[in-house]
Amino acid sequence: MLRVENISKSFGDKKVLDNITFEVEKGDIAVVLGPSGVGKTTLIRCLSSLETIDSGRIEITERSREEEHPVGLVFQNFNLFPHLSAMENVAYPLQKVKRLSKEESEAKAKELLDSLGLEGLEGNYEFQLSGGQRQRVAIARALAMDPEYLCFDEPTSALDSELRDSVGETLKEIAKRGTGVIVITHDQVFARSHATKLYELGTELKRVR
Amino acid sequence: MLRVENISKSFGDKKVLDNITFEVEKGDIAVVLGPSGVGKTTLIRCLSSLETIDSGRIEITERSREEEHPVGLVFQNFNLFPHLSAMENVAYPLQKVKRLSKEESEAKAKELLDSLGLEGLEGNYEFQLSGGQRQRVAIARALAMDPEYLCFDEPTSALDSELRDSVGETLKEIAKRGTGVIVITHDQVFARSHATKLYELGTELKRVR
Amino acid sequence: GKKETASDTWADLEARGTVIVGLDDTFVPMGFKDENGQMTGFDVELAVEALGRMGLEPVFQPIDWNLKETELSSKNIDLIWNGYTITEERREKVNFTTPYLDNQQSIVVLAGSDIMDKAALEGRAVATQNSSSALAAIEAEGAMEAFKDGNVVLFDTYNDAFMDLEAGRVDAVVADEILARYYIATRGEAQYRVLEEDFGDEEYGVGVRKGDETLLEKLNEALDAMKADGSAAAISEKWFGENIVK
Amino acid sequence: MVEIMEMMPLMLEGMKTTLWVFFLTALFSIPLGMVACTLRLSRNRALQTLMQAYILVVRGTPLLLQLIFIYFGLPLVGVRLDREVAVVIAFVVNYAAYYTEIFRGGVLSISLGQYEAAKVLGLSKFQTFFGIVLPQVVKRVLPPVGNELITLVKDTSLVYVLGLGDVLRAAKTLSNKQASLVPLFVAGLLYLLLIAAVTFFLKKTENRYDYYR
Amino acid sequence: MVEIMEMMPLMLEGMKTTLWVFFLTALFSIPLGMVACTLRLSRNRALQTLMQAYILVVRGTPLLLQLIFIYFGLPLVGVRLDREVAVVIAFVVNYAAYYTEIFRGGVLSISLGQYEAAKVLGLSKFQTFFGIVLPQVVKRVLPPVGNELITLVKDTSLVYVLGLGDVLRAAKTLSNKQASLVPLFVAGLLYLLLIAAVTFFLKKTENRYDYYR
Ligand SMILES: Nc1ncnc2c1ncn2[C@@H]1O[C@H](COP(=O)(O)OP(=O)(O)OP(=O)(O)O)[C@@H](O)[C@H]1O
Ligand SMILES: Nc1ncnc2c1ncn2[C@@H]1O[C@H](COP(=O)(O)OP(=O)(O)OP(=O)(O)O)[C@@H](O)[C@H]1O
Ligand SMILES: [Mg+2]
Ligand SMILES: [Mg+2]
Repeated sequence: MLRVENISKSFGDKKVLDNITFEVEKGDIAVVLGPSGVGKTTLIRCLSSLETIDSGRIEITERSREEEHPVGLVFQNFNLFPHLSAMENVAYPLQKVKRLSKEESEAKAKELLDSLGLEGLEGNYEFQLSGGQRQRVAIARALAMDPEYLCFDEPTSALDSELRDSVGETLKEIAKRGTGVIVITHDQVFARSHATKLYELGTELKRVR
Repeated sequence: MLRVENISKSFGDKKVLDNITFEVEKGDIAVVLGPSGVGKTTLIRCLSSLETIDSGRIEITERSREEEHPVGLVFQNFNLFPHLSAMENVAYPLQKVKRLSKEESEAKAKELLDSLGLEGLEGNYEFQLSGGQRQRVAIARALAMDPEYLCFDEPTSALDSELRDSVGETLKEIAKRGTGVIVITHDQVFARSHATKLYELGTELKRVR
Repeated sequence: GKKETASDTWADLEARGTVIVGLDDTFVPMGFKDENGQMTGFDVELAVEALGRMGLEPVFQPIDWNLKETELSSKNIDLIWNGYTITEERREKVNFTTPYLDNQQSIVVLAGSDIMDKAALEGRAVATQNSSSALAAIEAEGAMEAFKDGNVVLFDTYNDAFMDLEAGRVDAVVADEILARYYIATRGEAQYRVLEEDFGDEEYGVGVRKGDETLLEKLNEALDAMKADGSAAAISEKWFGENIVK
Repeated sequence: MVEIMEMMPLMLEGMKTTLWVFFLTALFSIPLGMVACTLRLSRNRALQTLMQAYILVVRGTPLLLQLIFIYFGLPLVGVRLDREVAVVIAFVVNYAAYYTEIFRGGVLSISLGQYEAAKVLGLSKFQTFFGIVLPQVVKRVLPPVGNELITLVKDTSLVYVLGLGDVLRAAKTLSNKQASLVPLFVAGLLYLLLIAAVTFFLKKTENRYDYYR
Repeated sequence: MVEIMEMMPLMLEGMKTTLWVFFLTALFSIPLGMVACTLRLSRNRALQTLMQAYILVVRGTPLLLQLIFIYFGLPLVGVRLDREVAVVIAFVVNYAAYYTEIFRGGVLSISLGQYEAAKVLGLSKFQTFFGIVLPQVVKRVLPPVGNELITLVKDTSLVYVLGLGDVLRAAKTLSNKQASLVPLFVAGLLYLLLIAAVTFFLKKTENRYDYYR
């Protein structure tokens, strides 16, 4: 279980997160809604240790594996590696972290890219990909690592409705396989149809469903 | 009128735009829908002369002003200037291109930023802004230049529904004032409620409405 | 520092059979590399002959002239032999053999110059080589106050100084007579004129490490013998066209 | 100690030369490098080639020879320069070539999106370069620019070939005279002080650009 | 022409020295600079200060004095090195400091997002540096690295202080002997050729990194 207890976070004297508490279990799809600039991105950056929290604690219980980074993250602006092709973006961490062979990692990368509708684009670099294609490479890269918890920062913002559905299906699938999924989105439809837990972030974090 | 006649564009041997023809008049809100990776971004990059077209022509008739760049563009990934604050991002081009004084340009910038819900963030730099805030700064910067035609590449992808509506209203307003507006979006609701012309880009560009 | 660790290395040298001679291998005509990379020059031939008589073989080690005493005291070289002018300051650090060559600090002007004597240098631009004994001689006479800007124009090599003379930016060059002679001969006699007056005499000697008394003694013997039997004169005639060894 | 006091007048005299050569070169070569960089990156093929040739020749030959060429070579075609003028010209032309390459590296590392954004806003090439690109480039190239500035401090000693007396030459003269290495190490210390000042200034400038990422 | 042919054996002899000093220094100083850069940027305060001191001292004093120090100074503490070994050590330690700064500039210009992406994927610091950061840095720093490589070609002539004969010293000898500047210009030409080769190699490398923006 990923348990967040009373965390707060400020930038300078601007308090962005104020005493937030919630928990996500494996198999959950926790969706966080909230207006622009309220602190959603900051929240999941805290979960994946990219920001240091000012107070409170974040705890992961019942670890199934001993891994350096149990909380994965798909960034709002993707952060692809520009010197690596779409395929290498996915395969490189598999080789280095999961210690897969080149062939294994590339097979797995290809499979994931294909499932997200990117067949034929394996060799493209970031600058040769459209906005939605970049977003899907970023999703594939995070999925490949198969972390215990996986955060998605507006994962469908650049996708058409068909792809939005397909990404939704993917999230359901990995949740079923035991991943704890946290999704930030502005897409009400997506939220209502996929969330097992629905939160709204305002001055506080409110559970809606 | 912005008239696009039979333009084609390939990257290497990949044909992205094939013989596209359409026209946008001042006052129009032309919305372009289409699946991810089909060429929407490429199309509006051609309109604003960021890509050279392989064949066909793009023509602007009845110019009301003699300006270097009659077609503005809000980029899918914003392209804010990181060394300038939110305010300066909007004010700098006003000073340099429109030759406004520092005070005038900043007054105008502040007004635009406020209208997009960014009051209090004038002094923030790109790295201090959330995704949706960046998107709105980019919109403000483009609006400030008041070009004859203005393209928006998924201008509401990072915005909550309230802000989406407000941006929609803004687009309507500038169209009414005589700007030709071209919008790429994956948001069906937005498209149906605001478009005066609705296109779908697939293997060809089809007018839907 | 003046450390009293001075020791006589003669036994080592004899056992090794070689003596390392430090020299600035760009110093024509005293010691330099010829076009094939062979060390040659007046001092070099003198050293080969003298050390040969002592049953030793010279090894010529090029050094930076600015570091000669350091090279000697750190035992990287055993002798400094390269038109090495004897001065009081140097005597404090190094032992000298008896002088083997006289040198004057000549004043060279262009053939058509109106400068006829030392007095005429007043207000004129005078050049020489940096760190040279010519500079020391000028300073010793306190002559530079009279020159243009109250200073001597210093070049890294005499080559540059003579070129500036030809370009007309300096009016006179003060140089070792031996070098000036070589330079004038190579560039063309007619271009230059050497004044009668000069900036004084000095002597060349071989520098030996303090403490190496045996080496110094044997070297002095060998040089004396060469002067006596005319072999030194022969080398001098080969390089300078006359015998200037004293 | 007495020895060190004795050498100070000559050393400080040399320091003056070192300082003016340094400041004049830094002052002119950096802007010249910026301008040359824009020409080097221009679309005009002829200009590109010209700048490449300039960079190749200037970086390709020792500054020492360039000094000799300007001072001793140009009089042969009737251009007779003062020592000081020759020194400044040679140093500025030389260092500008290195700065050109540094700025080129910086300019190429700015993302295309920055140019595109400037273009669709209607900014001129000039405005784009000086308002958008250069401020971001300066932040990125400060460390290599620092390298060149520091190399320059030490390269000033090359003025000896034209008969000017800088601090290193003063040290060499004294070293010869006293048959000791101490003057050279004192000169080293003076360089160190000067370069520590330059390093400090560079650090300050880096901090000043720290307001954004 | 005959004169030029005559001088070639000595010049080429000198060229050998120039070349080995260049290649050995380039070979060792660049990797050393990369390693020093990671230490300079580490979180450890002591390491940071240590590296800053190293950079200040090494850039702050002339390579000439460093050569003298290593060759003549170290024997005082019992370390006696061959001329060649002393040259390589001094050059490598010196140039590595400049490369450290260049790489530092490059590393700082990589966006934070790249590190964050690497971190959440679980890549180690080592993997992040060598797999993600360095390849992007290399592309960006090639022009200033080129500057230093080219400066190095010419700095090799400093070996004269330890009595090694490089191409410039050969030229000076010949110049004094022939009382002419021609040998110096021939040496200039040889430098130019060598640096043209380095420039060509750099250009090729730049092109090789052109596959992405
Ligand atoms: N480094 C920073 N310094 C100062 N303020 C910051 C910094 N980073 C973020 N902020 C501010 O913190 C607030 C929360 O940002 P965050 O990115 O978490 O918002 P968000 O909920 O993800 O919004 P969006 O939906 O627009 O992406 C914003 O108002 C932003 O301006
Ligand atoms: N420089 C390039 N080289 C090669 N292919 C490219 C290049 N730029 C774009 N493409 C390809 O062109 C196609 C169209 O890209 P474009 O960015 O126009 O798509 P889009 O319709 O905007 O998609 P999205 O909705 O995902 O942003 C994509 O398949 C992309 O991979
Ligand atoms: Mg966000
Ligand atoms: Mg797009």
